[in-house]
Formats: sequence, structure tokens, C-alpha cells
Amino acid sequence: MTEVTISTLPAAPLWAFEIWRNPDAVATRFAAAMGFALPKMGTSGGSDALRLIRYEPTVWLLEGDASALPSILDTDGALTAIGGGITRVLLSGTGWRRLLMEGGVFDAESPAFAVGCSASTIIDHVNIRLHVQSEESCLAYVPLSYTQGILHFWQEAAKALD
Amino acid sequence: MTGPSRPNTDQDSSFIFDGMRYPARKGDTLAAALLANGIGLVGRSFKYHRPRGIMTAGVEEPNALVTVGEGGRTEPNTRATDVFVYDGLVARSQNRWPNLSLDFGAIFGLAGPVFSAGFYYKTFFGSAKRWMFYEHFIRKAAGLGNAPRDADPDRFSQRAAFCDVLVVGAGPAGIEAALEASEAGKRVILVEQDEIIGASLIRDPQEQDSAWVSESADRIRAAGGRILTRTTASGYWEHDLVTLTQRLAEPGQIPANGVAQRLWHVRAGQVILATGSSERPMAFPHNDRPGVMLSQAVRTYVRRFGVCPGQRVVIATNNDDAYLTAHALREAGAQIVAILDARPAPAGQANGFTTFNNAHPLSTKGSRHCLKSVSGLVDGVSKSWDADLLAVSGGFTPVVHLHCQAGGSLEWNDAAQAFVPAQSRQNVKTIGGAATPAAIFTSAPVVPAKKSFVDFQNDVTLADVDLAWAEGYRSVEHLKRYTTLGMATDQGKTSNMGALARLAEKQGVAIPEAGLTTFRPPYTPVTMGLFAGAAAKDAGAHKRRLALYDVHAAKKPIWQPLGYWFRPRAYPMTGENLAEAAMREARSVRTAVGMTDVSTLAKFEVSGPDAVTLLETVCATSVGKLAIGRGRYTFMLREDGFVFDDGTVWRIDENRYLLTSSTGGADRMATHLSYVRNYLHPELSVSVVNVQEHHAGIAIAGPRAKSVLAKLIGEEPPRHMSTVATKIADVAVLILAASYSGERAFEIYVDARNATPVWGACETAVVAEGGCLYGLEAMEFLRIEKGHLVVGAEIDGRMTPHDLALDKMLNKAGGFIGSAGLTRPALSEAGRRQLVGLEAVEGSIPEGSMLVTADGKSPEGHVSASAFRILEGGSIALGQLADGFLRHGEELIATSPTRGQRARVRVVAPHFYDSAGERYRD
Amino acid sequence: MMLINCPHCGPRAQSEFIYERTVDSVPPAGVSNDKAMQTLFTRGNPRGVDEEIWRHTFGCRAWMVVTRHRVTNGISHVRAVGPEALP
Amino acid sequence: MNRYSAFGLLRGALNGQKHWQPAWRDPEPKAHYDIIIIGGGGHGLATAYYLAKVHGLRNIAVLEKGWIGGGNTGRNTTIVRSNYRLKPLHDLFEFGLKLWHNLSDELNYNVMFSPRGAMFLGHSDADMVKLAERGDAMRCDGIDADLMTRDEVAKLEPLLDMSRNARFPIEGGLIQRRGGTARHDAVAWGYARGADSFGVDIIQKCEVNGFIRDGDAVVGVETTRGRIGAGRVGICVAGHSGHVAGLAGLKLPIESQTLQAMVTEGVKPMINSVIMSQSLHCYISQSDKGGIVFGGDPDNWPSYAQRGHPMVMEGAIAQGLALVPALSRLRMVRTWSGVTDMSFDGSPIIGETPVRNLYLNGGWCYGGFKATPASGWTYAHTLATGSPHALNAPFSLERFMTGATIDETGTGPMPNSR
Repeated sequence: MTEVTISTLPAAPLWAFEIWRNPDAVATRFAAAMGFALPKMGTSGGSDALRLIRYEPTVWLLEGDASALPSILDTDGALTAIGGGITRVLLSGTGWRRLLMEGGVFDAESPAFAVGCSASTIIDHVNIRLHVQSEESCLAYVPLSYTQGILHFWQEAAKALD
Repeated sequence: MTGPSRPNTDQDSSFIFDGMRYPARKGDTLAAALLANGIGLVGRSFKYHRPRGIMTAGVEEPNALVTVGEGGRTEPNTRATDVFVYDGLVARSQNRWPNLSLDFGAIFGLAGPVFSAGFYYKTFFGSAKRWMFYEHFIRKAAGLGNAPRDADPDRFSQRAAFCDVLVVGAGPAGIEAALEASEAGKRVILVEQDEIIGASLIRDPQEQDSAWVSESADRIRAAGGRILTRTTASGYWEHDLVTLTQRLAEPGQIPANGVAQRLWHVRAGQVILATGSSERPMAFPHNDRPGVMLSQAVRTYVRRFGVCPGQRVVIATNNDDAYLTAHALREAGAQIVAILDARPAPAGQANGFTTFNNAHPLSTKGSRHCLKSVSGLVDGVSKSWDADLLAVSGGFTPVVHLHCQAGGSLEWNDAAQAFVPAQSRQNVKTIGGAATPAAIFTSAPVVPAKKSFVDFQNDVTLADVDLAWAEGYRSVEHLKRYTTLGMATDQGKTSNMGALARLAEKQGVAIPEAGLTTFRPPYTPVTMGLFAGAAAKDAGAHKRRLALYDVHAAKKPIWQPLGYWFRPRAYPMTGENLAEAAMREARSVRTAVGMTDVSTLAKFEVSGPDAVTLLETVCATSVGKLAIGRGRYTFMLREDGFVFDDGTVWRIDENRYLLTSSTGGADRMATHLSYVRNYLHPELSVSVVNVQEHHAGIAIAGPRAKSVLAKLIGEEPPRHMSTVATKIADVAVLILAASYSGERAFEIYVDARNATPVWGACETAVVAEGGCLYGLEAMEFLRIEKGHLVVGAEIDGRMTPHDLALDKMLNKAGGFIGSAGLTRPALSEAGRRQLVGLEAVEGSIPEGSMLVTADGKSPEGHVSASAFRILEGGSIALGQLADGFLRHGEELIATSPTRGQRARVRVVAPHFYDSAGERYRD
Repeated sequence: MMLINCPHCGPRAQSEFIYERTVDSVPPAGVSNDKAMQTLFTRGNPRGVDEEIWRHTFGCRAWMVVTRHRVTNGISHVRAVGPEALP
Repeated sequence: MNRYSAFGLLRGALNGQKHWQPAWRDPEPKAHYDIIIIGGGGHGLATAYYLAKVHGLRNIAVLEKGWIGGGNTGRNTTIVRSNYRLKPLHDLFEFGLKLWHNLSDELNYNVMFSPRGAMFLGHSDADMVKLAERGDAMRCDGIDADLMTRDEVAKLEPLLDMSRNARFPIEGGLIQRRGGTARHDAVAWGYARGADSFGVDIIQKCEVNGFIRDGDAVVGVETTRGRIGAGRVGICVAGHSGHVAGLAGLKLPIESQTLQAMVTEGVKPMINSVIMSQSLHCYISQSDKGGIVFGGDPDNWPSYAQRGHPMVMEGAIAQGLALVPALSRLRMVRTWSGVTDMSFDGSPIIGETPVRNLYLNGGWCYGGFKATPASGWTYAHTLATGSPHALNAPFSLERFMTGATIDETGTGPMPNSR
């Protein structure tokens, strides 16, 4: 029996952190100010207080306290609040990888999709962003309006994962 | 057909066929169990309703089709050779009336000489209605089983998988390939359509035995490989994507965990096809009688299922393989009456069998249920033998379907008289019997063409092939389509080579020059529910739920779909219908105040020093002079110059703008903005973020909206087309003073997760001012009366800014998308449809009706939206009318023949309410 | 279903992408209105290789130019387009 | 030419059906024809037939690179209807529908045209208004259309899911009772046999790979079977329009895409009409052999591959099963794909090209089969007289540059979103 638990997490502050020019300079300022590098495509960086997850070439999903960032961006980018439109859904248990293969097209079972990795994909016709927290948990960022539909889909699929 | 040929002792389940209960043994296919119970007649053919039995032991079976299961799990046209018996299985024969033994449809067989290939094309002339009369009976006679009438109670799953190596077919070659790859550290999937792997080793024991099979399976799994049985690789698509169909329950069986089947989308690094070959029948008159079986199938029934399908057996062959069948039958106690070997000389296989060389079967005799005798030609002399089973082997056809679906080519193997896989542009290779079929001997036996079946299920005979040739249907595709050859549920697995040989013979060319039809997915038929997957329940379209769904649901509104969204259409009070509720709500907005949920509007935050440049590229209006805290109406053109969306643009900070546009066009606008920003103008310093779902939106409108707002925010509300960031119920909100209704109005935007308390505060304040909630229906009344446009109604993708009277707002500086398209001459010619208002002179104006000058005239326009004057009453509408701007005052008819409604209307300006816009001013 | 090698995400299933238009359908900046309309309303549409504009809509949302053979579906090249980005 | 009749078949029953002659000849190409039609699909063959029948021309060839009827004619879902919204489309398709109703007799070849009704379902009040608008437009232009109540829909198609809580509940429908289906292959074969009987040369396995030019005019074609001279040349190659026009140096407002269709195993009658939907993108009918024929939207990217994307098919089936849940346990037995010629306003192009003596018939998108008789008839007129008939005059190639597009859905010049 493959196990996975599906739970909705409370709201968190989420931002789109976008760089429109001088990316190297911003990256340098960022690393100096924050103590870690801007994460590469498909990965995340930071801590629970402030995590940046890279899903797009010029945009990072930022979760946590963003107050330090406008000055880092200066006039090379912008920060935009987006958290209202996103539900955080935690998939925990050893079965999360297999669950993500249901109705999916992305290789969540790949060993290369390791802790700290991120991917944006389509599952059951809905654009979902994934972040591997540990071998036993994966966080999914789901569009608010589709949350009900996806939760239902996952709950049904979880009944027959084997 | 003889009776049961194996002991009853190990029979552990039972099944029902045509109402009778029979015992079965674990591991039996339905075909094996039927044979074991002495049942020879299983089905009726498609066209002539000829009695048919079991011909094969695999998925290529053309004859033994039955309906399995009950209620919503009923699966018609199930091959008895491809369903494993479970306790309680219910099967019914099909395409017969009143029953299998006595089928009145067999009359079609008697009239066979008339029902030749292409028969339908040559008769039933007269009117289309007359054809429909005949067609009614033809349709009733056609078809095979009956579809279930009930909904499917089970679920179907779709799952993705990725692997380095996908091996299709778990015979000895496939198992070995999978073992090797998995132990080399590769991610491996091995699929087998049978219930067990290595089944051919039971039929034909080799050095590798069942112990080797199970040990290999263990090693594959231990190395991380996945073995999927009851799984068929049914489609090979682009870039090595293979679809697998896995049965988690047998046809008609209740699945253990609710899922009947799973569709796998496997992306493979490499695909290895070890799909083997299928045996060919031979063409001779009455070769379709129950009791005529393929040789390897006979051997499978004997060795794997312990069923001996006959006691007195004639074998007809053109190769060595059939001698293995003779041995298997002899071991099982059957008598080999004769072996008819097409080859001219003894093949060294005789082993005491009565073998005739240069011998061919010529015909069979028997009853509906069984075979009684076989006649043949030996060195040109006819002979006859009493027999209850004729096992035939006409050679072997490699299963090349997947290779061909992958875009691979074939080459001709002359010894085997078969096509084998050659090159492929995908990463696929074929191994085992599918790559190297056994050699056969072919001659051109002279047999009568009539009743010599090549396509058993569709009743296509050599005579039909000959007729198609004579009538000019000479390409293999014409032949197929004219005769229906290879188009039955077996897709020609047993028939194509026989027909192709005949076609080549007619053309006087070698078989490879005659051509070959295309192999298309699926390899074997796939349950529709499986393709739909979980999406079957919602058509693949999740309902999109408002952030404030719970708040609305508690009020039990009438919901209205809008794309995938569902929004309240009206909030009826007890006893009110939709129209009454909507009119009450609209009146409340006109006379007091109302509030509504506008969350679904498309919204984009555009920031950065180049925000204006981007916005003035996308919007056809000017944006640059907008002061901070101000907003204005805007619209957007396609590149061809037609209006495709509209909305508002707000400057909320020095370098930050909010752009709104229509709900229905939200995805299109998101793509358009992204295209302009990233593809056309990557150099811009600008960020475009889709915040459609981030903000919930609440609109408050009406003469008392301002005082409601003042109470809510404790300060002077922004004036019309101004914006302010403030708080309501201690939650940060952005207020845009914009009006869709024609009244003084405000849109309040709030982080969707914090929307409920804001809504609550607003509702309290609105109700306190004597207002109420309003839904989409009232909103529609309000905007029509005001003359505001809607994307999908007035903005229908065919109207220019001028047609919509928006041209005065066009950005004089140009440079916006669509400015080039606008210059095309037809966009400013006379006769264009233009936006007008319509007021009823008599009757009520039907929405969607046509505008004509008199009954019987062709339409000159149509009604895009209709409503009633909210306070005064009277039917009004917006419409599009040819040269409408010049026709104010003219009377027309708005007619709806499909609804039997019409109204006399007067053309007026498209503003029925406060055309001066005075109600916006404080 | 093709496998498209996204310049930012690596090989991904076609279902994550949306085709938008061909490179040859985009009017170059600054051309005459006539030329712009001619470009917009005609495409080479070759029975062979063409340059197509795709977007990884349900992935990284980036735009790219895919050089693809329309008969074999062989993709010979994928080029990223858009603002300058970090690796 | 043998005349086809029940009597002929009975006679054949006695002689083993041995008296039938080839339905068309297999001639060698001549050096010159008055008119050459490139493309032996339904449209090209119909054009040849009407050139001979209506315009009395005889020196005509149809050049087919493969076998006749082997392209989209044999790869569609066989639906015939004229239920459009815009007037030029009404005029063209309704003219065709009238020809369909007498086509079997006209050709002495049973094309099995079965006007069992083409029904669009509506799933909301808004859908029903849109359907009424379409129906009203049709009725005002003299075309049959009837709105149906829920009960009438349920009576016609008892297996539709009529429950109120369905994802796309059925509120009613719009039916064109004179629409229906036909046997696609028979249309090509019937026109071929008819054209052949007038002396038209139907030349198969003859691919055009170049145009012979004399100044600004086309005077013939280069083919795999040699040079053939021509007075006028008509392109009629559907999805390959871009390729063939390219041989003459033309770029068209056409993009080729794959359109998939599929059929299930045969079952006894269960679907009575042609079911389509205002909000969903699938269409369902049942063939005379009992198979449920299924179609959906095109794979909306360019392709000449004649093979589709499985997930596009899966999407269409999910929608179909939402409408008719009883289809769930039927099995899909065969899929196929055509190469559709998606035009930039969704309407066809029938008329002159900028090259003298070269004409174009294409851009049929996913709606070409139903137009076969009208397309052939109007194209024959255009080729015979050198200028378009009133029916096809609005469908000129130049309309895209002038802006007089005929855009039924208002989608604009993006074939991928049509």
C-alpha cells in the first residue's frame, strides 16, 4: 500500500520576484545581502523565514518576509504580491511521487527530482508548481480556483496508487 | 467438437454463457473454458451471420466475440481469447436473434451472392429519405454487441511513467532483454498483455522453464524494474512515447480498488519490441467453420490450458511449426488423421503421422456447432477425411504494429513471406520472433474464391477481393475500404497478409510491391473510459471556484457558468424567479445601492520604467498621461485591427499600473501580454504579473454607493476613475472608482484569502443603506441600459473600434498592435455592422434575434443583448446593424423564427440611461 | 506527444507547451502596413522544417523558437527568447 | 459504364458478380489538357465532374499523388450540415446541402447520405441564446433549423446524460434536420466514376512537383509522370495547399494542422443523430456499421504528420463521455488523422491567385467534407469561366489583405486558436 497524505497549509505571504535587467548585478547584491545565492532554474534556496523557488527564467516565487528585497532589486526588477491566488497543498508520505504521476506528464519519480528541486507542470489539466521538501514531502502550489478540483482528484487517485 | 477433455477436479470457479452455468479453472481464458465445456459455436459473423467458433488463442481472434459483464460494466465485442475467467463471469453471445443457434440474420448468408463487396454503393437509390428507410434495417442488422445503457460505475486512471528501456512482450526474448537492461542499472518497464509472463514457454518448452521465468522476474524487480501484466502497449507516438493499457480488473469484473483499468503514458529512452508473431489462417472454402483453428492456438489450448479441442484432427500447414501441434495433440490422446503439407517433399517431420505432401485443404463440412469432415487436394487429387478439428498454419506474421506506428519502415523477408521491421526514426528495435519469423513454403493453391474467407469477422472472401480488383479498386487502401477488409475489431491481424497475397497475384507483382496499409493506434481496441480517465466525470474541465464561494453558497444563489467559472446569477428571495430577482436587484442599484462579486475579471500588475511602453503597445488607447491614482477605460485590438477585449487601466504608483480585462478573455490576454513583453519586446524593463486570482473583487454600485464607501473606509471615497489604497475591516484593499452599471460605483480589490471579512463588512454597510446583493443577470440589465460593451456579445471579434464607436479614443500617436490592420480598406467600407441601440415599438426584443427590414428579408444585423429599462420598463437592446450609425430612428423587425418571437424595434443610440454620465459625478 | 527541450527546464512533455505562431508570421518592427499585413496573413507552411514560436505555458512560462520538421516531428533546435536571464 | 442498380446486383448473383467493369479507367497522361486539377480528393473529383457535366468540358485531368480519396476525404467524420452563422457561409454550404440530397441519384453511386439531423447541444441559457442566434440567422436565410427543448433532445438521444448536476448539463439543442452523415469514400469514388464516364482522365500516382511558367502565367505542371501542359491549373490539395502553392512561389493564409478522428468497435444502434456541442469540442455519430465515430478539435500546431497527439484525443473522448456516459465501455478500434488546411479566418478560399491561370481551392479547415459538392461546383465554374461564381466570390484569396474576412468565430488570424 502506497501512502500519501494530502493537506492544505495555511496562507503564507507569496511574491513574484522578477528581474528585468542586469540580472548579474542583482544576483551579486542579493547574495551579499541575503547570504545565499539566487537559486538556479528548478531549485530553491533560503530558509523557512524566506525561501525563493525558481520556476521561471526571470521570476522567483518568494515565500516569507520580502521586506529586504525591494532595495536589492532597486530599479532592475519588481516584487508583486501573488499569494491570494495560490493554495499551498502538502503531499506527505512515501507515495507523493507516485501520486504526482497520476494525471501528470512530469517525471516526479526521477531521482534527479531531489530535495530542494522545483518544477512547474500540468496535472489533471491544471498548472501546478512543485517543490520537494524532503523524500517524504512535497509542497504543491495550486491556483486557488482549481484547488477544490485538484484536491478531489488527488484524494481519489490516492485510493488506488498501487 | 467433443465434450470436456480434462478432469473436473481442479475446477474452482464458474461462469455463465448464454444463461447456462459452466465450471472453469483458474488461469483459463474464457475461450479455453468454453472449449473445455465442449462449446464450439460462440458467435456470428458481422455480415452473413455465419456460425463461428474459436479460431485463435490470442488478441488476434476474429470470431469468438462475446459480451461480458452486466449493467454499466458490460463490455460488448470482448474476445473470448482475451478475458480470463473469474468466478461469476457472465458472457453472452451477440449479433444473433433470437439465439446463437437459430439466428434469423443468417438469411444474409443465403443471399451472399447479392451482398458482394461494394453492394451498398450500387443500390438503394432515390431520395435521401428513401435511403434512410433502408438504412434503418441495415443499421439494425449491423453492429455486433449492444452497448451498456448505464453509466460506468468504475474509475479509470491515467499515469505517466519514464524509463530508460521499455520492453514490450514478455516471451523469452523480452524477459531476457528486460533482465539485461535492469541489471545494467537502467530504469526498465516490461509489459505483457497476458496474465502471466513467459506463457509461450508453456506452449513450447525450451531450456528456459517456468523456474527461469520466475527467477528472472524476481531479478528484474530487485533491480528496480517494473513488470506490468495484463498490459498492452497499444500506441507508439512521437518521441518514444508509448501508451500502455493495463487491465486491473477483467472485463465485467468489479475492480478491487475501484479502478478498472489504467492508461500509462510512458516516455522511454529506448523501446524494445519482443512482440512475436501471429499465425496466419489459410484461405479455402468454408475455412470459417467452428472446429477450424490455428495450429499454434490448438497447441496452446492443449499444453497451457489442458484442453484438447478435438479428437480426430486434420492438420494443414506450409511449415514445420504445425508438426509441434501434431505432437502435442498426440500426447494429449488425440488422433492425427492426416497432415496436409503444402510443401512438395517430405519435411523429415513425419514421425509416424499420416502426412501428405503437395496437399491443401479444399473445404470443410459440418454443422453450426462442429466440424465433421475435411476435404483436400493431394497432388491435384481430392480426398476427404472425417475429423472434428482442422488445425491450420499458413505461416507467421510478425507483430510490427508498434514499429510502424513509430514511423518505422518494413522490409520483405522472402523465406517467411512476411514483412519484418527495418529502419525507424525513433529509438526502437525489434527482437525475437517478430524480427525473424519462421520460413514457410508458399504455393498458389487453386481454390474456389467463394466462401474462402480472408477477413473472418467482416466476411470478406477471396471473391470479394477479386471483385474489388475487377472494379478498379486496386490500391491496397481502396481494396480495404471497398471490401471493409481489415476494418473489423481485429484490424486485420489474421486477414491482411492473405488479401495482400491475392492482390499481388492479381497485379502480377511480388507482395511487397502491392503495398501495405498503415498501422494506426491502437494495437488492440482500447476502452473509451480509459482514454477519458478521471476527466470523464467533468469533461476535463474542473469547475473554477470563487474565493468567496462559501459566502455565496450560503445564500443559495442561482449559479451561472462563465467559462469554467461559476458565478452567482441572482440571489432570489423566497418565491422569486430569476427575472424577478434580477429586476429587484437591478432596481436596488439604480435607486439605492447593490454589491456584487467581480473577482473573475482578468487583472495584471504591470510595473517598471517601461510599463507605459508596454501598455501603449497592447492597448489602443493612450496611457502615458495618466496621473498617479487615476484610471481610464481601454480596449485592445488584434493585429488585424479588430477589437478583441476591453477593460480599464489604473496608475497605482509612479511605475506601477493595474490592467483589468474581461473574464472570458483572461487566458488569452495573459498570453498576449506575455508574447508582447517576452517575444516582441524583451528589451523592456517591465514586469507583468497575472494577479487575476490574487485579488478578490467586490463592486458596490448605486446612488448611495459613495456613502456606503465613506462609512467603510472612514474617508472621502475616490472620485470617478480614481483609485485609493486603504483598509476595510482592517484588511488592506485597493479601491477603484469605476462604473459598469452606470451608477457611481467602486471596485474593491483584496487579497483573496482575506476577502471574507471585507465582503462581510461591505454587505453590512450595503444592507444598512437599503441595498442588496446583485448577480450577473442584474449586472447585464444595468450595463445594457447604460450601453457598456461585453466581450463575446458586442465585442465579437469582427468589429473595429469605429464599428463600436470607440474610434475617438484611439491613441493618436499610433504604435499600438492593430494599427496596421486597421488601415485595410474593408475595415472602413460602407455597409459594415455598427453598434446600435434598439427600443421596442411593439413586443419584447428577443436576444440573439435577427434584424430585418421586413419578414422574409435577409438579416442586416442582430440583437447582441437585450434587457428592460430598469425603472421605466420597456424592452431595449444592443445590436449590430449594417450602417447602423446612419439609421437612428428607422424601424425594423427583430425576429426569432426558432422561438416564434418577434418585435418591432426602433434604432436609437446605444445609451438608454444617463448618456451624459452625470450620475458618476459627486 | 512530443518531447520539447525547454532551454530553461530541459526535456518536457508537449502538454506543458502551447504553440503560438510561426516566426515568419511576425511582422518586423517598422515595416509598412501592407508588408505587415502580408506577413501576418501568409505563412510558408512548409512540408518540412520551419521555425515556430512556442511557450512553456504550463511550465516556466518562457517563450522559445522551436525548429521542427512538420512531417517527422524531429526537433533540431530550440532557442530561448525573452529578457536576459540567469542560468 | 455499368449502371448500378438492384437488378444489376441480382444479375451478378447468378454470374458471381463478374460483369462489373472498373469504376474508372487508369489512363496514361496526355501531353496537354484544357484544365488540370491537382488533387484527387472529393473536392478535386467533384470539380472535374461538374466541369464535364455542367460546363461541357472534356479535356480534363485530375492528378493524384497517391490514390484517389486517400487524403482528408477518407479521413473525416463524414458530417454534412450547413448550420453556420454568417451569410456567405450559409449560401455556399446550403447550396452544397441541396446537392447532397440528390447526390446518390445524380452519381448513380450510393453515397449513403443520411440526413438524420445535426444537433448542437446547449449547456446554459447563454448557450441557448447563441444557438437561437445561429438558428435565427439560418432560418432568415432560408435554411432549416429548430431549437429543441431538453425533452426533445432526450427523446432523440436517450443515452445523453440529462441530469441537472452534470458538469455540462443539457439545456436544449439546435438541430438541422436536413444535416447528417454520408459514406466518405463513396463520395470520392462516385464523383470519380461520374467524371471518368465523361472522359475525364483520373491519373493516380502522379505527383506534381513543379509548375511550368510562361511569363506570369502557368502553362502546365511537372509531375512524377512527366510534363503535362494545361490551359488552367486548379490546386485542390487541402492540407498540402501550402506545399503546392509554394511550388508556384506563393505563400498562403493557410497553416496545416492535424485533425484526428476515431471510431469504436461496432455496436447495435445507440446514437441516432450527429451530436455536437456549443461549449464542448467533440462530435459523435454512429456509422452504418455500428461504430461510434468521434471527432474533436484539431491538434493546434502545424503538422503534416497524419498522426495526432494522444492527449488531444483523450480530451475529446472525455468530453464525449461526459455527454454520453454509456460510451465508456465501448472500445476505440481505430484512429486516423487528416492534414487540415486551416485558413486565417476559418473560411475556405476558392478563386484566383496572383499567378495567371493558376487557381486555388483550399483553406477548408476542419469543414471540407460537407462542402464537397458545393466546392466542386463553384470551383468548376471558376475554372471554366476564369472568374468566380457569386457563391464563391466572397471567398477570394485577396480578402485577407483587404480585410473582408469571413470569420464565423471572430478568432482572427491565429489558426492555432480556432
